[in-house]
Amino acid sequence: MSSTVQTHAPHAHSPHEHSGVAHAAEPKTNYLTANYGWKSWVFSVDHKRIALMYLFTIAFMILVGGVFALLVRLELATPAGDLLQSENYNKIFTMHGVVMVFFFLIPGVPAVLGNFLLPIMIGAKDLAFPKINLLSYYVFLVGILLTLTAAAMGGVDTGWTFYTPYSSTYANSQVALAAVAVFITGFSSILTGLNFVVTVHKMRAPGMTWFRLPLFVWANYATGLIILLSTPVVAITIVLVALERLFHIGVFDPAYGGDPVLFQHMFWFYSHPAVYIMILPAMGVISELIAAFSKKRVFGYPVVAFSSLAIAVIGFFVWGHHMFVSGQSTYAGVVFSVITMLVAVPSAIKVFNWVSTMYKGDVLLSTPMCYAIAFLGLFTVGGLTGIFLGTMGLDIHMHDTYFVVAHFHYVMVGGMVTAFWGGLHFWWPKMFGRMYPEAIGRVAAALMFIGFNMTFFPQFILGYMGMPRRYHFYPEEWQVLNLVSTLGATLLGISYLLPMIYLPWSLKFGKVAGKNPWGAKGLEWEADSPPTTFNFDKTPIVTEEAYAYPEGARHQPEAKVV
Amino acid sequence: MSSVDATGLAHHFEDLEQQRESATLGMWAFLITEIMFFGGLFGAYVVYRTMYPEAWDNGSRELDVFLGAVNTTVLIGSSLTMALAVRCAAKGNNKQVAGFTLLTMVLGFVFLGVKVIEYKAKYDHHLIPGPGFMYGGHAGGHEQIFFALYFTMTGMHAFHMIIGAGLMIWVILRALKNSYTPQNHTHVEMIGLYWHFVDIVWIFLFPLLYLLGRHGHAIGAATGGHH
Amino acid sequence: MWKGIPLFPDSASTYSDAVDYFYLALVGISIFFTLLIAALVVLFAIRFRAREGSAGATQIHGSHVLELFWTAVPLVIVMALFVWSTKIWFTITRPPAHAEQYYVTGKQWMWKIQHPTGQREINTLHVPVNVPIQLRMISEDVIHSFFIPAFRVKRDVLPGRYSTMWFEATKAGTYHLFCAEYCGTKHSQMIGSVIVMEQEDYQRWLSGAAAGETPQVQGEKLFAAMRCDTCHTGQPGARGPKLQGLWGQKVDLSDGSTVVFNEDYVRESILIPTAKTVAGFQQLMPTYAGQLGEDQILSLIAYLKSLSDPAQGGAKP
Amino acid sequence: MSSEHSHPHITPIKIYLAVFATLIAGTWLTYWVAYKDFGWLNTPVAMAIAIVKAGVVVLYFMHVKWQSKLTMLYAAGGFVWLLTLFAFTLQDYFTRSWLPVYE
Repeated sequence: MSSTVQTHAPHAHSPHEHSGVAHAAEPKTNYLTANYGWKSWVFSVDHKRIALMYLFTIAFMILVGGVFALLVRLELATPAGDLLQSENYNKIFTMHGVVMVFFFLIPGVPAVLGNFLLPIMIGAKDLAFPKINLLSYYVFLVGILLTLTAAAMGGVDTGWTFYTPYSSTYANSQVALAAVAVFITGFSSILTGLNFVVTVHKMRAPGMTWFRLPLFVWANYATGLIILLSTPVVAITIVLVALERLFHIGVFDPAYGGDPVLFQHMFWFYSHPAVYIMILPAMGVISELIAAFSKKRVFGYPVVAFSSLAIAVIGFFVWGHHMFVSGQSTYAGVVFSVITMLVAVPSAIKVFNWVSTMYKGDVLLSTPMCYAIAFLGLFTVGGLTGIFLGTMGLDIHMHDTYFVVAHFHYVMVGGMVTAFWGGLHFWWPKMFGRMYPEAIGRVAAALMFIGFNMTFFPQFILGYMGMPRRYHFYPEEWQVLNLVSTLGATLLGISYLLPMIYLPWSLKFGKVAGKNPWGAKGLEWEADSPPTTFNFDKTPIVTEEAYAYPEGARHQPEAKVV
Repeated sequence: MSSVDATGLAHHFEDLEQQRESATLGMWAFLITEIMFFGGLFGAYVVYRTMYPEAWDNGSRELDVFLGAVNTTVLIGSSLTMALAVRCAAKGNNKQVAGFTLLTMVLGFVFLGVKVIEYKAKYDHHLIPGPGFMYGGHAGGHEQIFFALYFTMTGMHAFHMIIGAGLMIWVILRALKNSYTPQNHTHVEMIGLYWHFVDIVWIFLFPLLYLLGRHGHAIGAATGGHH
Repeated sequence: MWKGIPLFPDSASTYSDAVDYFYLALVGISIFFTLLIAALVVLFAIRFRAREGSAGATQIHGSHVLELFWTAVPLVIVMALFVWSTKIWFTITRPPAHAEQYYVTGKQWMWKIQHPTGQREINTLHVPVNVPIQLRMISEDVIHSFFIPAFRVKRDVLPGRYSTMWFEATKAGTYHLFCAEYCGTKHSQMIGSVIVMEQEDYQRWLSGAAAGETPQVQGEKLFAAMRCDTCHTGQPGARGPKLQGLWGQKVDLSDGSTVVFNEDYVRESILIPTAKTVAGFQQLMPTYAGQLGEDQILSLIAYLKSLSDPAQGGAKP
Repeated sequence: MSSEHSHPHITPIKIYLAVFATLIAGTWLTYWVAYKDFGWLNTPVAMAIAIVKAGVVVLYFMHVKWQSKLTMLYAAGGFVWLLTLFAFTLQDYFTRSWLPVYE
């Protein structure tokens, strides 16, 4: 952006500086080689190193949560409870939910891609509070360790929603420990959100106005606001549950007039916006991918930017749609339902704008773009089925069935996880300076799309027939669809394992990537690959809007190879 | 990494001004989360008070309103000394920073001491929620929810004060080393903001817990419904 | 291959078809938009693919007209859907007058059901076809949810508070009954059947099942057994308020507020009598918490209700 | 990005003392009015006094009066958002007897 337009991908060993003058090849240290030894990592306050620590930690948690998911699907291959006992099945789906929600879906895009890219994209040397960033990682780690301890000490069987009075009074498992773990993890999330918000406000490079920000930054900013405003409420709610369990100092026990529905209000005040904490950064990734691989400015940039804020704001006032049949008043239900309908609109706007961005572009179907296109399809289905559940008359039937399970997996896995993989492939050369293998990347993306639909589409049908979620046993007539789902889950698991193998492989054997292998716009593509510790040799001065691709921009021939 | 130069400017900021503004904004962002954190408790308070107004009036009359008012005064005093500590830091007067911060801490501990006396009285009157809870000779009334909230709210508040006091030790140590200058005293400012926020929480807790439900009773009457 | 594999649930209540029509309309809308998006994506990905000799990207910044268009169209659609579905909600949640009153108690992990005629069942609910039936439900422990997919209805069953739902079956048959709110270890075994019978079959079943006493009669006996009648004599000057003719009326309380004399108020007064005292009376009533189960409280409620029902010999409100 | 204030604000000590006096007066005022019977107005009066006290602390002790507009926005935003939490939760509790599902 601050440089002249780069019309070809620079060669790896002759990086072009901002002026376009080529320097002689000399080994330049980057953030990976700046210093060595384990201390230089575990005490690092470099946002990029912290991002990598998050990446490896989260990758581990994906595997943990994935094993739980696999066990759930294996058990459900038959209607009888022949693989696991009910109490273990309940603990496994709970752990699947807790691990995936708190340790992958929520931190996935912001803490890995956001941490790495947000300062670079706005031309800063680091986030505003590097030490707090490191602190947030260790808080996250403590949360994980406590969760795994809870699992090892017998597990939790409340479902990730911790509904009272089951969690506060009746459950006979490690609820208190898990509650503390979730509480602590929430702090990690708060610290990251706080850091992002302040960074976007205060650390932008000269010339980087709000309307020159990449949409990924907008999305992470909106996410930061949601985190600040919602996470503390679930923190105190969880504290109340833990106090009730440990010391009988409780406010939810119906035995003396406590209202379990109040727990649901306080829980969903966080946990519905949390859905947007998961999906908004993913939407930011998709904006970047589609622009880069269509060689075009995102269609209706300001509209897409503001729709992120609109989703963040409106998304706060819809939580009651989780409670239509829970005993909330009809009046409240009507209000929450109508606002839920409204929040569908900005999401729809985003999808239409993304599709329009491809129009008359120079569309290259590389692996990240394949993921982006898969996202468009899966998120559209996920979003539309959200309307089913937001309408009161239909939700009476669908609430707590597999329709809900399918819907949120379409949004979360089809949306957030797909975008996470797409973004990881897209910025992989930036993070490590190596290209991933393109052909197998596309195969993995295609396999993911097929496996995903096979896993979760049958669950819509099961849901409408009335199969309740969190069921260990189910009526026999539903076995075929469940079996299809289990088979699909196997494919899906393989498709997720593939990048976990070939991406590490590429660190050593991948083609060396230059500064800008995609010929993409954005400050991150003007930094070295991998970037230096302070990202830029001197603070860039921004003179252009985001995605300032020239008329007739085209992909380079070498990008099209494979 | 995270190098800080002689003026206190960290490597990733352009100038002290940017650093200061970032810290202030960051602190306010943090205070937003604190507002929402206590807000959840206040929300529960409002819901149950509308559901069980009588139990709420009964519960509030069990609290010692005089001690509550004294404690409010003490905490406001500590807010003043904290504000003065920040003011001295802005002038670079490190000795006075240490003095006022110490005074703030002492007042904070006075508050916590009074709180302990109050908690002890509740314990003696079987007003700790749980199996032993008794109000007016009965177990299991809605008053139990009032006291659960009372202990959670005041307990969380006290917990925040203890954290604040811990941070103040650090400020005092740094002030004794003459670390604060008019250009660089962000720590004191931030801890000041935090302490004032804790004060604000109490400004709401005092009337909500101690005062509402007393109208129609004689001033200073410590116990109403307890038999 | 798909023969024998169900893909759509039975539709067996007066409102289940309305839900299905709405559902199918939404499915139609969803298919339309999904195909539209998919078609455009595929079309653009092929038509504008990066290739040798392509013209490259044409920079288009946006279009206010288009943005307005695809803001307005979804907005209109979702608002229409909102109105339609909310109407269905009111159909499903508003019971008709004089629906038959059944009582349901949920506990880990079973459903206990009592018929208005006194029969008790566990995990099975026999109902006559074409008769509106209202369930009054409460849980003894955690939150459960009474879910009959074939009727397209469910409602959470809460501890400490009554909830209610109604349905009118239209087709004889046996249908699934599920607990839909996760309630612990055997959540997935808290299931049963709803057996819808023709009128005469239902009558035959009633006479065959151990009838027992109706809830009112049980409540009346409990009322005497727990010595409620020593204070609630119904006479002027009694220590407790007169309960005849009170059901559904507003009651003045000692603190100046009012409360509706309904299920929740009666239950609270039995368990926590100190919570709300009727104006003009002293708080003398002892608590019955721990002495009366939820089933018994439901019987007392049925009895108190009958005291205000002229058709059952009660006083007119 | 830089705001209008390049030097830390030093508040005159008189202002601090005035704020302190206001807060003390407010405390004992709210104590005193708590025993007067204003009917339903008791709660609003107590809250009004508390809001004034909190406002004084935020503006003067916490220096928001002299901060950038952005900081003011954040300070106000937290409280406003809390009100939305209350409003949208209470709309359930206050309307449970409306549109009753009972006959």
